[in-house]
Amino acid sequence: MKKLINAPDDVLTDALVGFAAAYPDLTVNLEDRYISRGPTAGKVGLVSGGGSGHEPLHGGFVGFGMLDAACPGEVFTSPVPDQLLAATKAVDGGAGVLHIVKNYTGDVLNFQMAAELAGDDGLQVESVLVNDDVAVENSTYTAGRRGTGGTVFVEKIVGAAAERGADLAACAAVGREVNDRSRSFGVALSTNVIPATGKPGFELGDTEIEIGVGIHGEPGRSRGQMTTAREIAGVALEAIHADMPLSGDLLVMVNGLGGTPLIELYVVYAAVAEFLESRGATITRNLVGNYITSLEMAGCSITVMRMTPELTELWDAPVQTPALRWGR
Amino acid sequence: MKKLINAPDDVLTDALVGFAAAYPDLTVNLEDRYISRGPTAGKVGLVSGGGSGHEPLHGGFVGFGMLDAACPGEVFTSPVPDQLLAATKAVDGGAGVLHIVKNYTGDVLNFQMAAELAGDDGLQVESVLVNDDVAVENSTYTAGRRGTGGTVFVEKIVGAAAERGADLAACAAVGREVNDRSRSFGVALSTNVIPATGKPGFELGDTEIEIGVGIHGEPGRSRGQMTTAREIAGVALEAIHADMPLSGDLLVMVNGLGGTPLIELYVVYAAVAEFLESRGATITRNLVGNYITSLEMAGCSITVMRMTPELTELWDAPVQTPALRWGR
Amino acid sequence: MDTSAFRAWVHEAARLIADNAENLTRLDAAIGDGDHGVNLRRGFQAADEMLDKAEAETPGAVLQTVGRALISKTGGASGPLYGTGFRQAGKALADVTEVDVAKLGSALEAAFNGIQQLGAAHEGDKTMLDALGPAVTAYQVAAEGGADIAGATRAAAEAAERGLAETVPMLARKGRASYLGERTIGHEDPGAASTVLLMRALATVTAGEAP
Amino acid sequence: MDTSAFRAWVHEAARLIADNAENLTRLDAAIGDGDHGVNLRRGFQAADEMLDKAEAETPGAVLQTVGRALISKTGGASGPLYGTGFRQAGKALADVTEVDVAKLGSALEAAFNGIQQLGAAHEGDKTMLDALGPAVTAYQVAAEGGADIAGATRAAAEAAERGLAETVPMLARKGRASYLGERTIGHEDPGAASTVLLMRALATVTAGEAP
Ligand SMILES: Nc1ncnc2c1ncn2[C@@H]1O[C@H](COP(=O)(O)OP(=O)(O)O)[C@@H](O)[C@H]1O
Ligand SMILES: Nc1ncnc2c1ncn2[C@@H]1O[C@H](COP(=O)(O)OP(=O)(O)O)[C@@H](O)[C@H]1O
Ligand SMILES: [Mg+2]
Ligand SMILES: [Mg+2]
Ligand SMILES: [Mg+2]
Ligand SMILES: [Mg+2]
Repeated sequence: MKKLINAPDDVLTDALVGFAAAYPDLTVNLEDRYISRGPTAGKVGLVSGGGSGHEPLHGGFVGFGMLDAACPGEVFTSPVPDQLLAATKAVDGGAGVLHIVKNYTGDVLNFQMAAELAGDDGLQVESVLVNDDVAVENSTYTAGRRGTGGTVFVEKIVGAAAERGADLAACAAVGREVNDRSRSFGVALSTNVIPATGKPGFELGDTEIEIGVGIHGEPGRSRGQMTTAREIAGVALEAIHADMPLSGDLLVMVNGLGGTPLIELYVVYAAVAEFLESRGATITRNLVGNYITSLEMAGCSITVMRMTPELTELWDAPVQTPALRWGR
Repeated sequence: MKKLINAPDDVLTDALVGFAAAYPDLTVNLEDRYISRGPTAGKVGLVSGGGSGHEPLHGGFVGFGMLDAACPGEVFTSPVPDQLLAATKAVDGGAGVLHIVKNYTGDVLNFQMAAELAGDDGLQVESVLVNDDVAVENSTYTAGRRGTGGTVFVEKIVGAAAERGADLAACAAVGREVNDRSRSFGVALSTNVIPATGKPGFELGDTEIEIGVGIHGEPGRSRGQMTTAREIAGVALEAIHADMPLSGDLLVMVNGLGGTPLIELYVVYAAVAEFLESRGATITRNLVGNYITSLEMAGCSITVMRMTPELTELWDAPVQTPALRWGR
Repeated sequence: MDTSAFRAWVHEAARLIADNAENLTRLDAAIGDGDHGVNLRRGFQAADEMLDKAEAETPGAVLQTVGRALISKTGGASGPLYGTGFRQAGKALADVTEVDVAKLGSALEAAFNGIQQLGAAHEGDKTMLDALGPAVTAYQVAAEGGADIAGATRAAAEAAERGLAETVPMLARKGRASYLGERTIGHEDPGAASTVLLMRALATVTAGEAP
Repeated sequence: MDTSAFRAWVHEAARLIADNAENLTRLDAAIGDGDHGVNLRRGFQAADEMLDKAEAETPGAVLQTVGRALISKTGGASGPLYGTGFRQAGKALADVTEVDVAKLGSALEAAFNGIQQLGAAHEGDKTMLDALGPAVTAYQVAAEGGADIAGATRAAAEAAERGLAETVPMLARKGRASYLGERTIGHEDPGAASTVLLMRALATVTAGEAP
C-alpha cells in the first residue's frame, strides 16, 4: 500500500485539517467531525454524510446552493449519530433540517438514530434516501439499492430548492423526485485499498473488470473481460435502460472512480452521448469528472436522470462549493 | 493495460468528441485539433498546447478569464505547427496572440515554427516559456527546466490580464513574471502507461517512489523509499526553497497526478500548510485537486508562487472554464 | 453478577475483539467492505475507556454506557446495532445491583429484540442475529433447566458458535453483504463472528476466568 | 538520382521506420518519453502518403514535401527537426532534376545545418546529430575520394551506425533525455538510431536494392 498519508488512523483527521486550510470560508469542526457553512436563518438546512474515501462527496459539496453540512465517517464507514446530531443542530436555521442519506444499512441506521436524538431535542428533521444503483436488484429481501451518483444530483437540486425558500416537506419531496428519476451503474478496472487494512477489497485479473461495482469496492453483478469504452458504456446504459427507459431530456454524469484519468472519462462520455442519441434521447446537461469516487479505484460510473423543466431550472441555479461551481 | 478507450490510436479523437459534447459552449475543431472560444475583438488571444494526458490542462482551461485556445497533441507528444497556427489564427482578435509554451524541446520547436508561420501571415505573436520544475537543474548545458504546475498559474493570471485589456507585450510580461515567481516539484508513487505503447514509462518497486518526477513519467532526480505525506511534502518544499526562498504571501497548488484520490491531496495540503507556516510564510490562495496530470500516475506535485498584490488581484479575477471557475 | 462483573465483561470483550479484529475484517472483506474488525475495535476500545471514566454504579448503567459509546464511536451498521443491543439490555436491568440468572436472560433477550427491531433482519438473513438468537435461546433453556449464570452463559456461547457455523451456507439478505447475493454463500457472517466473541467473553467472565 | 529515386528513398525510409518503430520507442522509453517510434512512424507514413498524392516533380520538391509532412504530422522534438532537415535539403537542391554525388552531399550538409540551427545542439550532446554529423563527413570524404553516390551513401550509412554506437557513453544535454543527466549514459540515443535508418534507406536505394 503506497498512499500519501501519515498513518492509517490519521487519514480522516489530516484530510479534514487540510480541507479546513484549503477552504477557509467553510467551517470544519474537528471535534464533532463535520464540515459546514451557515446556518442560514429561515432556510431548510441540508446535511449529508457517509464514509470517507468518496471525495469530493460530501464535503466538497458544502456551500451556497448545495449542502449546509457534511459529516465524514472513517474511510468507507458510516458517520456516527453524534456527529450527525451536532451538524444537524449547527445548521438548523429554524426551518428544519433535511438528511440526505445514501442507502447503506450503516448510513441509514446512524442517520436514523441522529434524527431521533434531534427530534428529542425539539428539532424538525426529515430524510431522503438515495438508492439509484441499478446494479443491485431492488427487493424487499435485501438492503435494497445502494446510493451512488444520484446523490450528487439530489444534493445539488435540493440545495437549489432550499436556497429558494422551499420548506422542509417540499425539499424532501424534490429530493425524492430526483432520486426516483435517477439511475446509476458502475464498472471498475482496478480495486482499491482501505488505509486501515492495507489490502485490496477484491482482486481483479489483468484483463478483468468488475461490472456493477459499488463505491466501496463491493464486488458487482459479475466479472467481465476488459473491452472498449464504447462497450462498457453500452453495458452500463443498457442496465439503466432496462430499469428506467432512457428517453427525453437527460442529465448525465460520467463519474471517475478516483484512479481513472480525465481523458478516459471524455472518451466514455463520447460513447455515452453516441449511445443516447442513437436511442433518441437528448442530453441537456452533463457532468464529466470525479464527483463520487472510491479511493484510487480505476473505472467509472454513469448516472442518468430524466429531466423536467423545473428540475433543469434547479440544476442551473447557482452553486458555489469546492467541487461544483456555476452561476452566481 | 486496462484503459477506458476504444483503440490506442483513437484516444485523442474520441476524447475531443467527448469534450465537445460535454462543453457545447466551446468550439472543438476536430480537423485542426484545437479547442477554442472567441475570438474576442481587441483582446490578446491566448493559445497554449502540449501533449495530451495532462487533463484538465490545457483544454479544461479554455474559457472566460483564461485561454482562448488549446492545442492537444497526441498523448505525451507535442502538438504540430499546423494546429497551433490554425488555433492562433482562430483566436486572433486583432491585438496579437500569446503562446504559452511549456519548456520541452518538442513543444518549443513546434510553437516556434507555428509562430514563424503566423508571422509570415502577418500575425503578431509573442510567447512565454514556462519552466518551473526545480527537479531539473537549470543549466545552459541541458534543455533547461521543464514546465509543469506553474503553467496553470500563468494561464490563469495572463488570462485575467488579457481580459482586462492588457496588450500583447504586457501579457507576455505578466506571464514571465508569474513564471519567474513559480516553482514546482513532483513525486510519483506509481508509473503510467501510454496507450500507444501499452507499457509503463518506468518501473517502481512496491515501496519505491520517484522523487522529482516529470509529468510524462520521466524518471526524476532520485528513487526513494515510500514515507509519510509529511515527509514527501517536506522533500518537495525543501527542493523549492533551496531554489526560491519561501516567505511572504504564497499561492500554493497541491496537484494530483491523476491516480491519487482527493482525500490524499487534502492530507498533503495539511502537511504543506504546516510546513510553510512553520517557516513564517503565509498561504493566501490555494488549489487542491487534479489540474495538470500524468495519465493515471499516482502521486502529486506541489507548486508555489510568491504573490504580489497585483498578481493576487489577477488570480482572484473571474474565470469560467471547465476546470477552474470562480467570480463572475 | 455485580457491576464490576459487567465491567469485566466489557473489558474482556474489548480485548477479544482487538485480538480478533483482523479475522473479523477478513470475513467482512469477503462479503462486505472489510471494516468490521476495525469498526468494532474502535468502538469497544472507546466503550472500555469511557467505562473507566464513567460513574456507572449499576450493571444497567454499565451496559447503557457501553451502548452509548458503541453508537458514538463505531460507525457502520454494527455500531448502532450493537449499541442498541447494549442499551436495551441495560434498560432491561433497570436499577438492579446484583443480576441473577433470570435477569441476565431477560437482558439478553432485550438486546436481541432491540437489534432485531432496528435492523429489521430475521434469523436466517445471515447477520449477527443468527448467532445471538441461538445464544439467547440456549441461555434460556439452560436457565430453565436450573443452570447457574456460568452454565447458562457457557451454553449461550456454544450456541452462538454453532449459529455462526450455520451462517456459512446462508445467503445474505441484510446489510452490505446482501449486494453480493449468491456470492455470500460459503462465508461466515462477520457480525455473527463478533457476537460469538461477545458471548465467549461473557462466559469467560462468569466462569471467573477473566484476568 | 532522379525524382523517382528520391521518392523511393522516402518510401524505403518509411518502411524501415515502421519495421523498427518498436525498437525506437524502446530506446526512447529508456531515456525519454517512449514515443519516438510512434512519432516517426506516424510522420513518415504521412509523408509517404502525401508524396503519393503530391505533384513533386523535382528531387528538391520531393524533399520539401516530405519536410512539410514531417512537420505537420510528427509532433515531438523529432518532427520539426527532421522536417527542417528535409526542407533545407530540398531547398539546397533547388530545381535540379538529376542529383549528382556533389549535389547530394551539399543537400545532406544543408539538412545537418538546418537541424543544428533549429535545435541548437552540438555533436556530443547525444542527439540525432551524432549520427548525422559523421554520416555527412564520411559522405564528403568518400565523394572527394571519387566514390559514386552508391559508395558515398554506403559510407554515410556506415558512419551513422558508428556515430550511433558512440552515443552510448554520452551524457544527454538536449531534449527530453537531458532531464536524466547521468542516467542517460549507457543507452543509444533514439534520434541517432532513427538517423541510421534514414541513411541506411538512402544507401539501399542508391545501391539499387530497394523494391
Ligand atoms: N439489518 C441488520 N440487522 C442485523 N445485523 C446486521 C444488519 N445489517 C448488517 N448487520 C450485521 O453487521 C455486520 C457488518 O458490520 P460492519 O462491517 O461493522 O458495518 P458495515 O456493513 O456498515 O460496514 C454484518 O456482518 C451483519 O452481521
Ligand atoms: N535540440 C535537439 N537537437 C537535435 N536533436 C534533438 C534535440 N532534442 C531532441 N533531439 C532528438 O530527438 C529525439 C527524440 O525525439 P522524440 O522522442 O520524437 O521527441 P520528444 O523528445 O519530444 O518525445 C532524441 O533522441 C534526439 O535525438
Ligand atoms: Mg463499512
Ligand atoms: Mg514526446
Ligand atoms: Mg463492514
Ligand atoms: Mg520522445
